[in-house]
Amino acid sequence: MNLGSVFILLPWLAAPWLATRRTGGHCFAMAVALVELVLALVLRLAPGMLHDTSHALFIPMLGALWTLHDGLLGGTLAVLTALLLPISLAFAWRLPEFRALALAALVMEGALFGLFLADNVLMFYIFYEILALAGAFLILRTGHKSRTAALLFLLYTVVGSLLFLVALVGVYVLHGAQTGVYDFSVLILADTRIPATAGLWMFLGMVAGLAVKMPLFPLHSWASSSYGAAAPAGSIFLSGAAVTAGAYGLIHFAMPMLPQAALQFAPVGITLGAIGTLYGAFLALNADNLRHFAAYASVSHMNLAGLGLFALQAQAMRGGIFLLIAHGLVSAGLFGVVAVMEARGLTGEWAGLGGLFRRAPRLGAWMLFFFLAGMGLPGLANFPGEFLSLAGAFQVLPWAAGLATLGILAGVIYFLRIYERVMLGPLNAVLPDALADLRQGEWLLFWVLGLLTLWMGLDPQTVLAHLGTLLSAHGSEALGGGGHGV
Amino acid sequence: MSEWLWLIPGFPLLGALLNALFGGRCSPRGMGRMAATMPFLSTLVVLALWSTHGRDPHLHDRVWTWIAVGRFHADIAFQVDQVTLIMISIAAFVGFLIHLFSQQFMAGDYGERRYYFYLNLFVGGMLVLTMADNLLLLYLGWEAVGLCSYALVAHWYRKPENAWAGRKAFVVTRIGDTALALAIFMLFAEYHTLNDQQLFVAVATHPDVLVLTIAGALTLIGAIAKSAQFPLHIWLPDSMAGPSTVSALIHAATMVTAGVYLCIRLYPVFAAVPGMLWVIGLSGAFTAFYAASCAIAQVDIKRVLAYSTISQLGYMFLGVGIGAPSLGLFHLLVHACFKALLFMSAGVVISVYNEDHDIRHMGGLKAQQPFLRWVFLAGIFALAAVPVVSASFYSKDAIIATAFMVPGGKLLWALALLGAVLTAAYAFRLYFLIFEGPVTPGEPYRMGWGMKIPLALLAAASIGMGWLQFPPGWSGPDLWLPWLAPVLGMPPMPSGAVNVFLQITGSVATLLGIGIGIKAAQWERRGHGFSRLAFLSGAWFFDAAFLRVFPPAVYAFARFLDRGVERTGFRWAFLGGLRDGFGVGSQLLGIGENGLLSRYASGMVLGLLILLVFAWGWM
Amino acid sequence: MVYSPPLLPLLIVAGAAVIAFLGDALRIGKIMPWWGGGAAIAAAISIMVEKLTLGDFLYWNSSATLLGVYLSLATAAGLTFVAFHPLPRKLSGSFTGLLLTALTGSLMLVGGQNLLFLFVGLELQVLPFFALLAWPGSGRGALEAAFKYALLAALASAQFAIGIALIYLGDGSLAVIPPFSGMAGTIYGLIGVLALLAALSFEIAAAPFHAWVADIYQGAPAPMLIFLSGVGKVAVMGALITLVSATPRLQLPVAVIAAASILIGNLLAYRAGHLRRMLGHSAIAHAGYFLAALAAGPVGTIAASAYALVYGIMSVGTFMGLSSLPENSVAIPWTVLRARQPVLAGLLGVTLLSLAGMPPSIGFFAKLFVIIVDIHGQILWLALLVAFGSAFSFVYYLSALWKPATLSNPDRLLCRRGWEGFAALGILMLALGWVLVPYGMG
Amino acid sequence: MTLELALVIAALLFLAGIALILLRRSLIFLLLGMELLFNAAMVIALVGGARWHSSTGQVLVIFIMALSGAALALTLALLLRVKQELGGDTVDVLCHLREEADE
Amino acid sequence: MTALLVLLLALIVLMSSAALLVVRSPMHGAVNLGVTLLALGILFLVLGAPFVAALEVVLYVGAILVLFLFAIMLLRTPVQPEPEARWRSGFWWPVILVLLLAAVVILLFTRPPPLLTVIREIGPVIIGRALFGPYMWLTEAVALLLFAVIGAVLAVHRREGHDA
Repeated sequence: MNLGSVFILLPWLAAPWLATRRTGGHCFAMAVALVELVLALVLRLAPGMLHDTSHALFIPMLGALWTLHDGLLGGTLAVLTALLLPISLAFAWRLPEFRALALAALVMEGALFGLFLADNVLMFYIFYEILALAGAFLILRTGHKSRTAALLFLLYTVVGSLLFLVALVGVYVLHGAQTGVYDFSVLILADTRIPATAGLWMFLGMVAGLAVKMPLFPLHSWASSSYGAAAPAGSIFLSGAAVTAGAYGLIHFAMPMLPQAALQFAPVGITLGAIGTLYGAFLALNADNLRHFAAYASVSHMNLAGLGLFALQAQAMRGGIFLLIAHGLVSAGLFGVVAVMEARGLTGEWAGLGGLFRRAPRLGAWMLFFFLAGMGLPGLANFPGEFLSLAGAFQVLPWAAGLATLGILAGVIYFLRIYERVMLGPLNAVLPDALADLRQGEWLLFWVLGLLTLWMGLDPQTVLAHLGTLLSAHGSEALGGGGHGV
Repeated sequence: MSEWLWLIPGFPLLGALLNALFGGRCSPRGMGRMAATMPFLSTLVVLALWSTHGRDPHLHDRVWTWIAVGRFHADIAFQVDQVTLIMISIAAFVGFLIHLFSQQFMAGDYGERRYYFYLNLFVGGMLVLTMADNLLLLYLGWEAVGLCSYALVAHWYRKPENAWAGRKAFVVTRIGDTALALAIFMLFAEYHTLNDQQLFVAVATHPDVLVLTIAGALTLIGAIAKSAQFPLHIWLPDSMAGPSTVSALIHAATMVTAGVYLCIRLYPVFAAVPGMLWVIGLSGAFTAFYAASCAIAQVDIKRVLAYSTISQLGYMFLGVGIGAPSLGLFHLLVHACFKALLFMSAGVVISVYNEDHDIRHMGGLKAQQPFLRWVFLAGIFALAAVPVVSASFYSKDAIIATAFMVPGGKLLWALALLGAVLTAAYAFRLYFLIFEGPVTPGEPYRMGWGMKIPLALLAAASIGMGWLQFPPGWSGPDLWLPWLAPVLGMPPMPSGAVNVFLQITGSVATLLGIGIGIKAAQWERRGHGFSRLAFLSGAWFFDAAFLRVFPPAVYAFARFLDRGVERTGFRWAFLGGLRDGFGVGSQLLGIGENGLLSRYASGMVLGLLILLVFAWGWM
Repeated sequence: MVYSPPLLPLLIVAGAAVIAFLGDALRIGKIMPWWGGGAAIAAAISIMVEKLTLGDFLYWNSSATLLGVYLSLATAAGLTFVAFHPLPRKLSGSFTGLLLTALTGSLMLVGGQNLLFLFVGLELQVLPFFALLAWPGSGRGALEAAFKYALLAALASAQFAIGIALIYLGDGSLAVIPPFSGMAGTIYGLIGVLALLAALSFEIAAAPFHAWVADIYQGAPAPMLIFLSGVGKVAVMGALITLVSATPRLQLPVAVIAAASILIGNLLAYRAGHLRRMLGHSAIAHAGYFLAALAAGPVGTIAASAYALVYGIMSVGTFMGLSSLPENSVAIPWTVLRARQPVLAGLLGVTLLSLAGMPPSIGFFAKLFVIIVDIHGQILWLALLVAFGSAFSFVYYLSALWKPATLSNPDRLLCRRGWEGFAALGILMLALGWVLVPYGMG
Repeated sequence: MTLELALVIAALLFLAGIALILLRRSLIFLLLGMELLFNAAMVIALVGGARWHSSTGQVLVIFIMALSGAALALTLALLLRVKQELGGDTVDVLCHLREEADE
Repeated sequence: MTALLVLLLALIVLMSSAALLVVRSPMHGAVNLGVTLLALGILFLVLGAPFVAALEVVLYVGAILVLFLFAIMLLRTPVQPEPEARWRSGFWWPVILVLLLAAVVILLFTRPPPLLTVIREIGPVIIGRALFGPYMWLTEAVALLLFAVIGAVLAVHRREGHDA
């Protein structure tokens, strides 16, 4: 059992144990989450530890399934995931449905680690599905406990991922037919020669499966209901960590397998990303409560990240990935604010808010901070990602990137409008008199998130420098720079 | 070369950070002291800079690599040259003065700590903006000051209109930011660099006119929005909702000049496109005239000053547009001094009149506040560009005069001159309504030294700053233009008879304006002043039209996307359609499942039939 | 005809059946399920021994061996499970005998290489269920289900008989393999094969021969469904594998039936309010997935047998779980189950997810194989349909998993024993995929 | 010509059987129809036997006969219980298991 | 000659099965089935299968039809309030289905391959040899089935099933 396997399986083993408990389990879940965080950091900072593939579960024709690799991108995203879990748990600490949330989040964490470390595309797919199921469980058992939302979430993911599977099998069969080697390892599948048209269709299938998770524009409709239905603390994990799975699959599996098709798809991807960015922004502007607002803001950002990824251009891709990570932090902040407000009995409907700053200035300040980060203020986490994505995509498809740039403007419009609605103006009469400001613990959490956001904004190079090497990991020049240049 | 340049923006930023970290533990008073110290320290560093490198500043300080992906490379790096030195001097020193002034002015306010946080952050952001050695870092400062402007305009957030004004300011300036971002993308896509100096070299060697035109236009939009030029000036009058100190610092002395500064910095880019400069000049001249015409009809003291700021910024743009960026910068410096002075004084006036902004309700304040009256008058002199004894005479009139000289500049000159008349008019109308005439007693208000010193210093500067650079043909100091010439070149200067003509027309225009202003004040008292002219007091109805069109359109579009596309299209039609389609299909198929044995058998026979038909077709 | 080694498993089971029938008369009926279970295990062992031996009428090729072993073991498991169930308390000798008869028929179907042999096997497998479904003590619904099944199965048998008669008329032989290469030569043979296809499609409830299945699932006692679904259908799937792999021209109609089954099954299951009916309708879709594998030609055979196997295991799991609930449950009372039979709840949950095709359960791998062979066989549309059907099935499986329900009759909840078995099945369902994969691909 | 005519008879039997099963209401008639179907199969098998001069056709018929008889016996037994417990011998009494109109 | 006989038989089958379709009383139905079966017996003779013909008469008419008669008698309700409906509800769709089926069957038979016309008789000895030769184990299987049917019928008619 090497460290990577422990890393993946520990949360999965912890989850059933948690399930059998009738009460409590808070400290246990948190302890597991923190251990995972430490492990994630260890794996990220000392990447040699995974190189032992002797534990691979080798199965003829499917390849070595349980092979783990130490990709820098996967490791980085794993750190993000591992970081968001304790934060999510901390925000959920006082919820009655804490155990359900922790259970689902732990399973999701294991699945995410698995798919970040997996070398085998089939394994990735399996983890991806488990992730979706656990996510649906999270939506089902926390917050509004909405079955419809959970089902919608699951269906979108499952339909998409099965398309991914069909496309993947297409590549697999083609490769087998060409070389006689039937194997699902991405390193092997990346060598397949694929006819252009078929490749494009396959890529479309894969994009459908992966983009649905991000969620990219025409496949986004689950997002608002899911984030709106789950407990905000759960949405932190759902929107911050789980969405990275789709993008990761895109970068690590879909594009290296079908580089030519990816290049062909780039203009469409950029256009969709641009439309989605603005679409999410406008929907956020018209959102009917705070949860939906945060959801659509997240959708808008992820579409921008998608725009960067699809551009297949050095700056844009790194920007997209960076935005993915930054979005995790910012989204955690946004949903954290919502969680804090809901913990005080505020539902997030506009009618029940207004002038809150007077009662809770600390909360208001943090809310503004994350709103500013969300609108891409330079110096905060989102900015390098957004700017690089756009600057890169601009070199590929100027008009679409220009369109997406309007998202910068839209961001300020919707964020500030909502901030004004919630925090500024005269105190809303319906607000309870004894409305506590942030407690010490919450305040500390926000500081952690806030400092990370600030650090990511001011010194993105620490992260970006490492992302620089990740794309050439597969030896795929198409992604590193042969695509749309540097 | 000099590893301590970062200290200049570093001190105020540190102040903001300390404020955020420990603000809860300290008294607001202590916070204010700390906050004021920071720009003071920056000022000291700037002074040190002057003393060491003042003659020919060429400093660069790379702190760390910010973003570097491929050729996209942006450092956190600062550079100082002549232009920058002027700008940071203004930002740090005026910033410090305003911090000082605020100690008394803002005491006891309900958001004092927050106020100092943003004020510090603002000074820091402004310093970063001016010192940035690349466009991206400039953009950082650009956005940071925009944020502070928002937060400080909305400082008294409990009134919804204040919050709204702050938002409007941010949103409108963000239009420009977006354009600026696009311009950066374009320039990067074309020249693959973000660094100013490399960019200028690249532009000079490979001028791609189309790209430069579009990028220049976008940059100009950015500058216009930030500097509140027509047609994106609409946020500035509303942003007077903030404290007067904020107006003084952000909306007069520093932030709004960022647009001008940007144009000066990117002057080579604009200059590379024929005609672009003239457009800048036209924009400036028109705005100068337009805003002056609006200012003359305002009754809110701060709105007068706001329009006046817009108008004065127009002159600076005009300066850049006519190829005299150094004159524009000169006026920027002068304007920073007298407008900050005027705004702070206005703040006191408003406090005296118990938060009443209407100048028609004021009058005869000179007896009650003599000190205030004199410093205010100094500011008014400078604003109106009273010949010889005001700084503006040396900066603004020089711009107007130079405009006459450039090709296609007669129109600009005429507009600017008309604006100058109006400027003098509204300046003296304002002064006379407040300080002269029948006495309307206000609250007793005693200014402490913390307030008086900044006002006195600024008043002195408003009068004397012009003596740095005498007009051509005058014997006297000729310091400014030669000093700046290495970076900005020498502007075309009038000489001879034309020069005399231009100086005389300028002076006459001012005097004419003063006359009109005094009359206007009298008319106003009698109730039929310019403020009755709705067209002028409504700023040509431009703002109203803008508000009538754009926000509703945006909200309507958002509603349409939400209700029309998302709910109707995606949810109702697509998801609902799928659900109902499956439901109906299921129901139809369910008819076959009605428990009737014969029907089940029919299904089987039907299947057999289909297979047989199949066989028949096969044979 | 003399004894040939491949017959050994059949002889073991048939002999055991005769003894079991006598068991009631000898008043040793109580132990008969155990006896039957032992015999079935013995049959499984003998099938493994006889692997790849060729008899006159039957051939234990690899898929037949796999399914034969599975069928024997499933019957053994079912018998030992049913030994604890109150339903066959009376007449358990006859009960065991009938089941062993059905197993005999099933093994004949799986291994048979002769149409007459298949026909007898089919009848041998179907007829006992006429009685088993209406087993004494199981109520009116069961009777109705039994009668419907009897009549429609008889209709299918008649079709099968007509089919083999026509093939015989066309080819002059009843062997599955040799003459069929010339099957298309005569219209008789063609119609005959299609009739066989129709009859066998009926037995596995593929559309449009599917109508019976929901009613039978709804009305019949759950323990019987373990066998009807987990043994009977799987055996018929084995026969279909034999038939279709011998007749390449059937791939197109099989593909059409598969598509129709996936569509109709999923759609019907979508609105089904009754848990059992939902399972019945989804069984149509599963038959479709199975046929989709079969439609892919030679490569599909292995995937098809894997799917049949997996489907059988999932059915056994489902109905063993449901056997422990009161017969009239329209939904699974999760809260009660979690409290009183957590292992059972876990089993049912895993089974439902496996049926939906959730990785890493076996249900997923089975579908993966189907998709792989379909793409390999260049029937992309069917692969997509399988994928969409599988995705769609999450709707109803998960709503079965989520629907809050109360236990209508808490006393009827079977609490004794069984949890070890449930746990084993659940683990099997999760883990077998990994074992199955090499087989499926090798 | 004889064999073709025999096949026509088989077709007639088949159609009549199907018609009985599909159209009649009484379960008895449904079972009668089933017998017609089996007989159709038998006729075809015999035609085959005659065509190929083989005994297999007749063997087939005998098996069909035996198996259909067994099935019929069992079904009739069930029918009697249906009559007793459900109170009728028409297809309409078998109506309790069905798709509900609405959930 | 034989063709004419077969034609006649076809007519008989046609008429009796048509009658089967419309008669109301199950008893009449059984009688009509008997007529059909007897006609088939003759047909079997014509087709050269005397043993099967005999079995048809003995087993079908003699046993199965009698089984039917018993069942009909057991099923008959003492009082017949009104004649039962002949057809099931929803009559026309199945009729169309049957007609279509007929059409397809006819179409399929428009292109038959030629069949051998010389019919040789195959007697019971050969059949017996076949049944107990190559098909012995199948015959045993049918025996098992009949055994099972006995058990099944016993089980189906077990009264005290309800545990009551």
